Amino acid sequence: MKTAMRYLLLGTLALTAVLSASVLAQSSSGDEKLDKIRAKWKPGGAEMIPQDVLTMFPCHSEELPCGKIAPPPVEKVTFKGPLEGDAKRGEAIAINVRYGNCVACHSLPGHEGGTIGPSLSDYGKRGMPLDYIYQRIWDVRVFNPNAFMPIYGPNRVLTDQEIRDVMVFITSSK
Amino acid sequence: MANSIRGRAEINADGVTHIRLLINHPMALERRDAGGQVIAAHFIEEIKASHNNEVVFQGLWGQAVSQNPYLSFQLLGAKKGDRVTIGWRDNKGESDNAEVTIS
Amino acid sequence: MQTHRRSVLRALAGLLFVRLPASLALLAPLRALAAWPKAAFDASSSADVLDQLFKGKTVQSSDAVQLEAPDIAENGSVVPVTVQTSLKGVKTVTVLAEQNPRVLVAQYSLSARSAAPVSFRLRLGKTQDVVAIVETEDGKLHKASKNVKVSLGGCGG
Amino acid sequence: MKGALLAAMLCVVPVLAGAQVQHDYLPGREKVVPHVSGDEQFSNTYRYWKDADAVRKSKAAGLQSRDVNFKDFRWLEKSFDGEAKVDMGREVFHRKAKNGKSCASCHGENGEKLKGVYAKLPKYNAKAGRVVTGPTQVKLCAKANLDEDWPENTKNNSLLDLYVASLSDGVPVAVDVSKGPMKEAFEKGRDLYFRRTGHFHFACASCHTGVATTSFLRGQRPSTFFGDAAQYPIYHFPYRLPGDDVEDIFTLQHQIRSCQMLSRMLPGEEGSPSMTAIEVFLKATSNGYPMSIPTQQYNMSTDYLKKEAGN
Repeated sequence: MKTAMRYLLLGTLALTAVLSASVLAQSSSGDEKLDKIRAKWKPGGAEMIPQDVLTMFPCHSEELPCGKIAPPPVEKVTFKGPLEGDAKRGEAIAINVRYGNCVACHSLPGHEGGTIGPSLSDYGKRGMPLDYIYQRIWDVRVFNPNAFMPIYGPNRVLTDQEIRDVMVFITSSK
Repeated sequence: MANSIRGRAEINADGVTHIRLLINHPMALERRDAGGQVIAAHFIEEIKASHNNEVVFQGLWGQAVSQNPYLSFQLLGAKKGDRVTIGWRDNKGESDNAEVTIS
Repeated sequence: MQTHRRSVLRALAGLLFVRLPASLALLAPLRALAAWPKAAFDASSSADVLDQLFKGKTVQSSDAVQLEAPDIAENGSVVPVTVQTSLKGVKTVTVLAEQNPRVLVAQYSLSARSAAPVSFRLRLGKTQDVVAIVETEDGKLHKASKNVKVSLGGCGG
Repeated sequence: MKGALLAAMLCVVPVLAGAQVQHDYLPGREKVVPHVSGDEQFSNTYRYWKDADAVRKSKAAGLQSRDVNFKDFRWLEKSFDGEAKVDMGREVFHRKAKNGKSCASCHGENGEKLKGVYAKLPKYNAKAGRVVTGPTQVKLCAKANLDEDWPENTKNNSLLDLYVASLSDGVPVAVDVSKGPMKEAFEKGRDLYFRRTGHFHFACASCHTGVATTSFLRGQRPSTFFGDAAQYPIYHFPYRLPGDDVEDIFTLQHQIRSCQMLSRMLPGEEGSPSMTAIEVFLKATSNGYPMSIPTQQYNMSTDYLKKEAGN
């Protein structure tokens, strides 16, 4: 009974989150989903992502409403230049386990990381087009639907500016 | 801190006793709380093993020894059924001791 | 400075002795047991620790001492370490973690009735050299060291 | 510019009431069979670690390195710390309840009647009308026969769970998923394992299959899921989940929840149908692999170093 109540509560939370995201219009960044997440959680700190943020996304459940949330649609984006950002901030985002955590799978300039993804230590030398990098971070499924990489854009893991900061950082290596 | 020591002492064919100890202790590092106040460390400073009223082994520990410490060493000149006394004392003056029978 | 430190030590040793619980004090101390050397445990450099414990005697690297520890520690808060030696007449075994805020980790005193290998687990703040120093009856100091990489988990576990 | 871009990208998560949702899956789930040898279709490292002998031989032949062997010696060596917990579990097993009975009253002085039982869990429990895991079985049994409240994730439950599991040490895992509710649970668990969820849009399989298991995740090497469950409940120090009092014993349910939390998925409820299904899937894909209890999560002794180096 207690469990059922909890599911109900979680479900209501998820539903409210979803409904309000579609109904409410105004917020500080102009992006309700992002505002909703960031209002409840500040990434990069000691706190782990809270449960009421996680119920906004599909979950491992046949019982909870979040188990019936469809995956976020693939988002094709275009990058508008110029690339401006803070490499220091980008680095902090990329190496923090509760932020971008790029380093879990990639080696980065100045940081030995995982080997699941390709090393980005000398990424700046490769001269990859910025719109390609931007799309890859925003939603990698455009290139490979089965890629292991998180979808930073559609799920608002990172903001547009945060992605730019990370781009400045990884392309800074010469 | 009663019953904090779990130990095993096994003698082999060459008469060497292998002693393994596990002690239930927080071994807390000195740290600061959210308000910047220092929270004192709490750790075992000394551990001793005696056999036949003779101290045969002594360990002096600092804060870097892991929580719930593990220690193993070898004892010579003992026989099966003998008892080894283990005792520890921490920086707050707490202590415990226990006997381990050689098997 | 040295004298001052030693007198502090002596005073501390006195305090510690008083604090010894009866159960421990009853054990007959056959060998001269060392008191807990506060200054050495508080020292933040290897040189200071060696100065405190061995009065600056020279330390020689030796193949007769083996320090076993993992190349990569999966968890810096429990790093298993074993010190083994083929040397005879071992008096003490000392373990240092050179990059920890407090360098001295542990010192073990052996008698004629106890022997290496000595195993225990320690905390490493970051990737660094762990050093074992074996002191023999003749007063010589023999050293072995091993670099232990403290790995960071990809998912923070 | 930025406003327009964001507006274009603004997506609303649709909830389709009643309708079947099309989930995202990583490829490969149809290849999974309920046996440890199924790993040949994935990381294909099973031959190196299929038993202690295989590990030793491949080491001696220089075939095996840490690059391919993630079922290394810590999985095969008994944990000294874990044994202390097993001893504590044995004490709980013999502790008399108010009605004068203990676990030993029915299960035998040394748990003789429970030998090999844990290797077959999770199992369909007709009385409860559902598939139950080890800790849930402990809870139900303690309530029915001793009138003790020992729910999952509490000290006595975890200690007993570990003790009972230790009675199956060395027994090959044998979870029957050939029919009925167990078959359903296995298939559901397999689906969930490969389904992408959460903030990162990850599946369990993102890290714990094929490519990832032979690569580094920063300093860690993710394991293939085949064979893993044979080591659970595991001694896991010094990590525990918030709110638990479990004596550093990590059950499979803990492990799943811990993975979910760290990879930004909603952690499931202990014993819920979905979490049980994932456990059934993990345990059944260890079928044929010997249970090793108690073992530990981290290398906590240097014994394994010698064994890796030589013989």
